[in-house]
Amino acid sequence: MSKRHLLALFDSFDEAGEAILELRKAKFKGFDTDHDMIIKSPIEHPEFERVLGPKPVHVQWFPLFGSLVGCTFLFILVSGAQANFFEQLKGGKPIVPIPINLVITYALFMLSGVFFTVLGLFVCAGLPARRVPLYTSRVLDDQIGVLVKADEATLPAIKAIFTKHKAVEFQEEAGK
Amino acid sequence: MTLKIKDDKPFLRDTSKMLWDGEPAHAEVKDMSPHISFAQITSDVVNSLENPRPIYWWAIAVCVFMIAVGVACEVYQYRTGLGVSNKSNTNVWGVYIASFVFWVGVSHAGTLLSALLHLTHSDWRKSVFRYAEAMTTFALMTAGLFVLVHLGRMWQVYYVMPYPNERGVWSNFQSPLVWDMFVIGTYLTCSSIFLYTGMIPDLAVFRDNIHDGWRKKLYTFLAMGWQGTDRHWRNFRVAYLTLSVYLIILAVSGHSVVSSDFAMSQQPGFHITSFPPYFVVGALYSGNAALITVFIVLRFMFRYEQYLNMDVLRKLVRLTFALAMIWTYLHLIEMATVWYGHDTAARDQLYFKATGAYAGWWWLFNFLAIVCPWVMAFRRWQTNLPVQMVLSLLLNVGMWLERWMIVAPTLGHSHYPWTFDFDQWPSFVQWGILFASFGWFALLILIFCKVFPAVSMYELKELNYARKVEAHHALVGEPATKGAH
Amino acid sequence: MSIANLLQNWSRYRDTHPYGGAKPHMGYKWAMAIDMDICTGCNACSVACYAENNLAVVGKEKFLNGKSMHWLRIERYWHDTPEPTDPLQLTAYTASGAGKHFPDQGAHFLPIMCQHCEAAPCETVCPVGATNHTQDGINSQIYNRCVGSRYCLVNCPYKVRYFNWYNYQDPATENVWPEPLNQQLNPDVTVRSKGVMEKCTFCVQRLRAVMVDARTEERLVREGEVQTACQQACMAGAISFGNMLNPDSRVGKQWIEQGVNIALDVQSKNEHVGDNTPKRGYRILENLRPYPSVMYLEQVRESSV
Amino acid sequence: MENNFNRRDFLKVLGWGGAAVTLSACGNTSVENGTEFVTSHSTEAMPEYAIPGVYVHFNSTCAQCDGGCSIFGRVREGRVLKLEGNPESPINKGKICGLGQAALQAHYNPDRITHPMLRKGDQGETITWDQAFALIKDKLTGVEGGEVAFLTGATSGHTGALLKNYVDALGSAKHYAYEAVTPTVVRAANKKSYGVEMPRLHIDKARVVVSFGADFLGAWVSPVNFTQQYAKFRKGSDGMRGVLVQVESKMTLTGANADRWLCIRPGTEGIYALGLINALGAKGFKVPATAATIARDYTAERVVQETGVSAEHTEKLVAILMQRTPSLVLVGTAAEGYAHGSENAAAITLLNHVLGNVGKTMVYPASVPFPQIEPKAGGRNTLHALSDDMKQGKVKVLFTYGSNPVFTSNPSVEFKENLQKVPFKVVLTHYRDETAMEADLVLPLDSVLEDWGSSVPEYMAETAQINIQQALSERLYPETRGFGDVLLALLKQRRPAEYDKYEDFYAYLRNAMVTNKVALGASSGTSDDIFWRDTVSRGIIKLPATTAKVSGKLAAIPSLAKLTLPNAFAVDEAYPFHLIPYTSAHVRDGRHANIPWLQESPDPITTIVWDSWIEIHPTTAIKLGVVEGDIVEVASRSGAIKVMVYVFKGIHPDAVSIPMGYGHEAMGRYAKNVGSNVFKILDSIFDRETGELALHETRVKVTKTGQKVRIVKDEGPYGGGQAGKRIALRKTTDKVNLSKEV
Amino acid sequence: MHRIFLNSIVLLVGLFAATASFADSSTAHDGVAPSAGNAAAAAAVEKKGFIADYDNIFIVKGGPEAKPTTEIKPLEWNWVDKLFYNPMGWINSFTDQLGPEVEQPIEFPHDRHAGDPGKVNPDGKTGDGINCMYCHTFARRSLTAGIPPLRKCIGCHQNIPSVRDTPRIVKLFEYWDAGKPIPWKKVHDLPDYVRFNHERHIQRFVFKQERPYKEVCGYCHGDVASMTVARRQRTLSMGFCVNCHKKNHSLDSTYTKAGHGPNDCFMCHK
Repeated sequence: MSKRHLLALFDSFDEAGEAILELRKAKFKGFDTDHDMIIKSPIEHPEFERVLGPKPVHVQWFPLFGSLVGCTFLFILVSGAQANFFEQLKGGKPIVPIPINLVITYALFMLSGVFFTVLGLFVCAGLPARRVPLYTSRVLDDQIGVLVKADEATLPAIKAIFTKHKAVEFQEEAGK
Repeated sequence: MTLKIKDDKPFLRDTSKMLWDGEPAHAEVKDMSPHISFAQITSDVVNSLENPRPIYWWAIAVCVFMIAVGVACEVYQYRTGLGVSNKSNTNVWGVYIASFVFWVGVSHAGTLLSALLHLTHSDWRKSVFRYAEAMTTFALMTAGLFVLVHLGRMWQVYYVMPYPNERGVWSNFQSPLVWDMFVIGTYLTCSSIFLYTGMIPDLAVFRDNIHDGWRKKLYTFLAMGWQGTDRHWRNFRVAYLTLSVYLIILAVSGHSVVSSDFAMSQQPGFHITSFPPYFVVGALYSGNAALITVFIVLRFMFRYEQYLNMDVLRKLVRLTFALAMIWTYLHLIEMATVWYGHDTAARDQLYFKATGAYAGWWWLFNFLAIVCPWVMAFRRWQTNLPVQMVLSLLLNVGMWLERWMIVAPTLGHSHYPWTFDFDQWPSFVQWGILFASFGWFALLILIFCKVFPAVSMYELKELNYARKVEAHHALVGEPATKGAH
Repeated sequence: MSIANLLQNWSRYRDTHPYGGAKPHMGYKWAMAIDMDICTGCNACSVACYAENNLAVVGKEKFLNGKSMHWLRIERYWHDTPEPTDPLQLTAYTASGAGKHFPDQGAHFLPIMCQHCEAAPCETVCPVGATNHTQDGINSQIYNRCVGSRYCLVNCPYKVRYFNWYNYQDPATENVWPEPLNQQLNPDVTVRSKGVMEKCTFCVQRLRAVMVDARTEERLVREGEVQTACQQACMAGAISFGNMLNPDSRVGKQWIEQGVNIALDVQSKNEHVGDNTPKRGYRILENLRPYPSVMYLEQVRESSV
Repeated sequence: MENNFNRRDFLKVLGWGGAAVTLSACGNTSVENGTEFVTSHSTEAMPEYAIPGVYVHFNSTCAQCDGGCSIFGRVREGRVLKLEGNPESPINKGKICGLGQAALQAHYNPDRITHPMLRKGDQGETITWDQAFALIKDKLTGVEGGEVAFLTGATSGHTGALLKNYVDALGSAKHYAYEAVTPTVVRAANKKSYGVEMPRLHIDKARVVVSFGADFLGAWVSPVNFTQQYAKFRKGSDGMRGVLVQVESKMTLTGANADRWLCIRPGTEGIYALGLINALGAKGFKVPATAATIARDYTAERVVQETGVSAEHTEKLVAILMQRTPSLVLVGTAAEGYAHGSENAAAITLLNHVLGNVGKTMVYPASVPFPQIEPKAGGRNTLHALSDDMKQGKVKVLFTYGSNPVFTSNPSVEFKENLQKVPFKVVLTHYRDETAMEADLVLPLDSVLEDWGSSVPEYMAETAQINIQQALSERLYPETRGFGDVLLALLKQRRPAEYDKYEDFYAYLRNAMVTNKVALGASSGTSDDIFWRDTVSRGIIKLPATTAKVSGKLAAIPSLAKLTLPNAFAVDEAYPFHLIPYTSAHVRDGRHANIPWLQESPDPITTIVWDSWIEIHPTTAIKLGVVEGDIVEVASRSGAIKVMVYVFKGIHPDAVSIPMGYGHEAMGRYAKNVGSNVFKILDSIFDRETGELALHETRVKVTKTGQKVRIVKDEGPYGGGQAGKRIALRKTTDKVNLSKEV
Repeated sequence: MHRIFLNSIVLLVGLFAATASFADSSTAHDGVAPSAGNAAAAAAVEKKGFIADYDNIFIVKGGPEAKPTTEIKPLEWNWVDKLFYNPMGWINSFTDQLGPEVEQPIEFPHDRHAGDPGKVNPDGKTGDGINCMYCHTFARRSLTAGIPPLRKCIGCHQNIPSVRDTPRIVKLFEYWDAGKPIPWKKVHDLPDYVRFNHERHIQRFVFKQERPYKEVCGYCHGDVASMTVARRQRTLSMGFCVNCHKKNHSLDSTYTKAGHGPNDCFMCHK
C-alpha cells in the first residue's frame, strides 16, 4: 500500500502539540509517530520534546572524540618534528619541551573539537539535506508544520485530528 | 485561549512616523514589542538588507578611501623597508603590535555575547550577538593583517607554518608567536564556523525569501537544506551549545596566548603573571565598547530600531561598565604587584610610563579607560545615543592607547640602561595603516550586514515568542513559566 | 622521526642547556672574556667588526633614530656617585641631572656584543627558528630564515641585536656601499637584506674555517688558531676568546681563575663573600639567568690618588 | 707564452661576484639558470698563489697616521678585504687601531679622484698623465728653482729621498713639511731637556704615569704602541698596578682612562709641574738644587690658586710619586699649545728629571743610519712661511701632497687667498678636497693599499726599523699613480740619465734597498732576489739598536735658569673662554673625514657620531643658558662658527672644546657639511720660542643662536646611567694584584 | 603550483602516516639501529679520548657533574620520515632534477676530456680520462672548485696540433689571442647565503676514504664525464644537502671525526 505525505500547518505551538499528542495516542496502523512524523518550526520549541517522546541526541560524542584525537595527534606531530629537527637547539630548553607543546596541543584540542562538532551536527541532523516533499517556506517563517507519512487509508483520520486542533492549512501529496 | 505565534495586531514599521503601543513618535523604542509577528521579523530583516539608508553607500566609500590610504602606506613600507615606520632598535615594535592586540581584543566581545551569554540564557543578547559574532571574525582578520604588516619579511611568513617541507626545517614551537599563530588561527577558524553554524536557520529563511540572483544560490548552498525539522533543531541546539563552550575556552586561551607574547618575554613590564586575565578582561571591555559603536551605527543604517533597541543598549552599556570596573581592578592590581614586587626593573619601568616620554599618553589612557566609563554608570546616559557613541569611541581610543602603552614605553625601558628612554614617534606609515585597519574592519562589517542577517531572526523569534508568552500570561493572570525557552 | 625514535632517545631530548645533564656541546664551547681595566674605549674593535662582518654604515639620520648597526658597541659610563637603586629616587636623580655628574676617576668603557647566552632568551621566542644554539655554544642567527618578527630583540636583555630597517645594499634607495666600496665586502659573510635581524656571531666564518681544517686533520682547534676580529684588533689585549673546554685556552683559564662558572646564575664567589671578592670576573645581568658566554672583568681604579 | 690579460676584466668580474653576497628574498629555489657569469679564477693576470676562496696575507705599512704600524692585508681574489696588524713589528705587535682598519675605506672610497684633472674655469677636465707631466714641464720652464715650492705632510723613506732629490734637481726649490697637529714644541723642549726630540717611552715599566695633556691612548704620537704598553702598565709587575694621573683641561680618551683626572686651568700645566717639584721637596724628596730653586716660588697655595687643582689631590699625587718609582711624566698637546708652551714643556720635562725617570722610563730612541730617508716633519710655522712667500709672489709653482692646507690653516694665514697668487698649483691628492678645489692641476694618487713605498717611523718602539709599504692589490683605477711614481716621472724630466733606468717607483725602491742590503742587515752572500723577497714578505727591516743614552743631567739643559712661567690667564671679558681644539683619534686633522666607518664610530667620550660639537661645562652652560643640542655661535677674534652644545663635566669651566677635522666644504659625500671647522676660528698666537701656532691659545665667546638639534650619539636619552644595575662594575682600591692574572 | 598540490597531498597522507607511526615502533627499529653500524658509531665515539679530558673542565669549576652521555641511536630515514617529515625531499627524488641547459661560449666536451678512455662517446671518440681536479684544481683546497684558467687549456692544446683547426679550439685561441677570459656561465649556482665547501668534501671522501673521485664529484654533479656541456643533475636544494648530512648523524656530534656531516645552520649560512 503506498504511503503519502500530509503537511498540516498550525499557528500555535500549543495546538500543534496537542495534535501531535493525540496522533501519538491514536496509534494508526502503518504509521509510527517516531519515524513517520516530522515537526517543522521557525524556532526551536523545547515543549515538543514532551509530546514527541524521547529522542536522544548524539552530537556531543563527536567533539569528545575529535578533541582527544586532535590533541594526541598534534602532540606527537610537534614532538616528532622537534626530535626530527634536533639541530635546532634552544639554549636553556630541552629539545622536546612538554609544557610548551601542551600550549599548542591545547589549541588543536579545540580546533579539532569544533570541527568534529560541526561534523557531528551534519551527521546527526542529516545535513546537507534534500528537501522533503511538501516543503513550504512558511514553516521557517511563522507557522508550525507537522509532516506525516502514512498509508493513504489512514490519512483522512490523521487529517481529522489536525483539523480538530485548528490546523490552518493542509498540503497533500498528489495521489499516485 | 492558545497563544498564537502570528499576531493579528498590525505592526507599523515606520517608527519615525507612527507609533506602536500608543507612544509618541519621537520616543525611543524601549523594547521589542510582543505584538510583532514572526513574519514581520523576517520581512524586516530581509528588507533592511535590501534597503539600507543611503548613508550606507557613503560609509562604504569612506571605508574604501581609508583602505586605499593604508595600502599606499604599506606599499611604500614594503618597497623601502620597515624603517619608514620610524621604529628603532630599541622600540622594535610599535603601533602594529599594539593594534594587533587591540583587534584581537575587539574580537572578544562577540564571543562573550554569543557564547558566554548564550550559555547563561541571557535573552537580551539575541538581537546583537550576530553582528558581534561577525565582529569577532573580522576583527581577527584585521589583527592578522597587522601581523603581516609588522613582519620584516612578510613574503616569507609561511616559514612560521609548520609544514613538511623540502628543507626539513620546522618552525620553532617554543615561540609564543607560533602559539599565537596556532591559537589565533584556531580562534579565527572556530569563530567563523560558529558564526556560520549559528546562521544556518537564518540562511534557510533567506533562501526561501530571496528568489533570484547570485544570492539565492549562495543562500541555497549555505543553508545546507535546513528545514527547521525537529531533528534539525534538536541536534542544532546541542551542537551550538558545544560550540559555545569551545568558543569561550578559545577566547580565553586565545587572548591568554596573545598576552604570553608579552608575558613570556624577559622584558620588564611584560613579564607579569597577571597578564592573561588582564588581557582577557581588557579585550572584553574594549570589544564591548566597539560593540556599542557598531550597535549605534547599524541601528541607524539598517533601520533596526525595533530590534537594536534601548533596552538592549542599556544592558550592553551596563555590561561594558561592569567589565570596565573589572578591568580597572586588574589594571590597578597589575600596577600594585609591580609596585610591591622586588623586580626593580619592572618598577623602574612603571615609573617611566608615568613620568617618561610617554607620560602624557599614559595618563590620557588612564583617564579614558578608567574615568570615562563612569559615565555609563548613570542611567540617564545609558540610553543616550550621542553620549554613548562618543563614549564608546573614547573608550576604544583609551583601550587602544592601553595596548600602545603596553608596547611602546615598555620597550623603551627594558633591562639595559644604555638603550633606555628612546621615544620614537610613529611615522605616518604606522598611523596610515592603523587608520586603514578601521576602514577595512568597517567595510567587512558593512558588507556582511548587507549580505547576511545582521540580527538573528530565529533567535529574535524565540525572544519574541517568550515575550508573547509573558504578555499572554500577564493577560490571563497566570504566572509566566520558564518553559518558554 | 618516529614514535620509536622519540621514545628511545627520550631522555636525551629532555636535556637542557647548559645545566642539564649531558653537555650538548662536546669539544667546543666558545667563550670570551673582556678585561675592562685595560680596555681604553678606543673603538678599534668596533671598526674591525664593521670591516669583518659587512656592517652597514647607516648615516646620521638613521643613527639618530636608533637604527645603528654596530654589533659591538662601546658604552661609556660615568661612576661619580653610586646611583640609587630605587626607581623613584632614581627618577628624581636622573631628572636633576645628577646622573651626568662628572667623575674625576675617568670613564668606564664597556664593549658589548651578543653575549651568546647558553640559555638565550632570544632563541626560544623566534617563531621560525632562525636563531638557534649551535653545539659549540654559539647563538646562531640565520639571516635567510629570519622573517623579521623582531621578538628576539624584544627579549634580548642586552639589546645587542640589530634589525635591518632598510635594504642597505639596494642601489636604488639606501645603498651604503656605493661602487667600489662594495668590493671590500667580506664574501664569507652574507650581506643582510631588509627585514632581517643580525647580531654578533663571534666571527663564525673564521671559526668554521678553522674547524673545517681541524676536522680534516682530525683534531680539535688549537688555542690561538682563531681570533675574532675584535680580539685581533684590540690593542690593549683586553679581549680574549677561545674554546673554553680546551685546557690550554686563555679564556678558559680566566673563567676558572675569576671563579665564574658558566652554568651558575649566582657565582659562588659572590655568594660567600659578597662583592668584595678580590676576583674581578662577572657577567652582565646574570640574575636574569641567560647564562652569557662573555665574562667581564671589573675595572680597577686606584684609590690612593 | 706571454699574454697580456686585462686585469680590469678580472677584477671587475671578481668584484662583482664577490660583492654579490646579498641575501636574496627568494624561497627555496636554489639554482639560477646560468645567468651568472664566472671567469677563470686564475688567469694570467692573477698570480699563481691566489686561490679563489682562500685568503692570502701580504705585509705592508699603515699610512693612516705617522705611527708607522706594520700591517698585513687579508687579500682574496685580488681584493683587500681586511687589514690586521703585523706581529713582527715592535711598534704595534700585531694590533691595529680603528683608524688603521679604515684604510680599507680610504682605498675603496667612492669619492676618490680617478683621473688627472686640469682646471678649466670652474670645471675640471680629465687629462692623461702624459699631458699632465708635459704641462708641469712646460710650467716649470723659465721658473727659477727658488720659485717652486713643495708643501707636504710628514715624509720619510724613499719618497722622501726622491722628493729631496727632485727639490735639489729643481735647484733650491723649497720643501715645506707641514702637519696641522704636531708636537713641535714638545720636540723642541725634549731636545733641550733630554737631548733627543722624541725619547723612547717605557710606559709599561713606569709605576706612575703623570700625563700633562698627552693623549697617548688616543691620538698622540704612537697610540697603538702606547696602548699596548698601557695594558702591561695596568697589569703591573710585582703586584703593583700602574697608576695613571692625567692633568689637563679637557678630558681626552687617556683622561677617561686615568685613575685620577685632574682638571686644571688652561695653560697652567707648567705651574703645576713646578708646584709638584716644590711639594716633592717639601715632603723630603731629594730635589736637585737647580730645580728646587726654580720651583721655590710655586708654593702649595699658589698652585691651588692658579691651577685650580685641589691641594688634597696634589698631596696624594706627591705621595704616590715618592712611593712608587720609576714614574713617567709626559707632556702632550694640551700643555704645549700656548704662547708659553715651551716654558710649560720645559717645566714638565724638569719634573721628569727631578723624579729620576730619565734613562729609566724614557730612553734614547733608535734611529735609522740613513739620514736621507729619515722622517721629515714640520709644524704650522712652515705653513706661515710658505703663505708669506706666496703673498709676496715668490712662489710660481706649488706642489702640495699629503696635506689639506686650505682646510687646516687658521684664517690669519690667509692661505686660500695667497694661493690665488700662485700661477700654477699642482695638488696630489686622493679626494677633491678643499685644496684640490683651488688647484690648477689635480693628480690622483694611489691609495696606500695600492702603492709601494718605504717609511721610517718617527717614534721607534724598540729597535730602529724601516717599514716597507707593499701594494696589496691592483690599482682600483688605472689612472692613479703613487707619489713615488709621480716624483720619479718628474725627476726623469730633470735628470734623465740618473733615473731613466727605473721603470717605476717600485724598481727604484727595490734597487735602493737591494743596493744597501748589507747595511740593512743581510749577509753579503744573499742574492738580491732573496733579500728583496724576504724584506717584502716581512714588511719590516729591523736595524740594530743604538747604545746612546739620554742626558739625565739637569746642568746640561741650557737656559733652564731663565725658566719662568706666566701667571694664570686673566679673564678676557670679551672672549671669556679658552678654546681647546680636540684631536679626535679617528678623524685627526680632517684627512680621514670621508671614511664612513670613522664617521659612524662614536667619539669615545661623548659618543657623538657624524658631527662636531662644543663641550661646555654644566656651570658654564647654566650661565650661558644653553642645554644639550642647542646650536651656539662660537666666535673668536678671527672668525665664528656654529656648532651644537654637548654639556660635559669633563672640561674646565673656563674652557670649551671643539673637535678638529669636521666641517669640510668639499672632499666627499661622507665628509661634506658634517660639523664645523674649528680651524677657521683659531687666532694667530704663537709659541714664543718655536714660533709654532699655539693651538690652545684662542679665546672665544659663546652665544646662543636659538636653534636646536637632537644630538646624534650612541648614548641614549637616559644619559648613560646604570639604573642601579650591575652593568659596568668598578673596584676602587689600592690593593689589587693583577700581575698574576692569566 | 604542482609542488603546492603535492605538498597538500603529502600533508594528508602524513595524517595517516602519523597514525601509522604508532605501529611503527617495532619496524622502525630495523631502520634505526643496524647492529654493525651502531657498533662502528660507538667505536668512533670512544676513540675520541681527548673529549673525556675536557669533561673535567666543568667539574673543576664546580659545575654540576656531567652525566655520562647516553649514546643516541643514529637517525635513519624510514618511510615515515620520508612521507611525513621530509616528503618533498622524497618526492624530488622521483621528479626531474635536471637543471636548465646552459649555453656556454665554447661548448666544452667534458666527455672528451674526462670520459672513460675505454668508452666511445657519441662523437665517435673516446675520453681521455682526465681527473676532474686536474682542471678544477682548487676543489681540494678551497671553498670553490674553480674554473680552469685559459692558460690551462692552451697549455695542452698548443701541443695538440691534431685538433688545432676544429671550431671550438679556434674559438679558444681567439680568446687567448685577444687576452680575454672566457665568459663561462655558471651551471651550479647556490644562493648567495649558502656556502658550500668543496675542500672539506673532497678531503674527506677522496683523500681520507679514498673513494673514486668520479663517485665523489658525481654525487652532486652527476656523471659529468658523459656530458658535453655540464648540466645540473641534482636540485642542490637544502633538502638535498640535509638529507645527506642527516645520515648516521648523531646528536653528540663533535666537529672532529664523527662519521657524519655537521648539522648546525651556521655551517652553511653565516
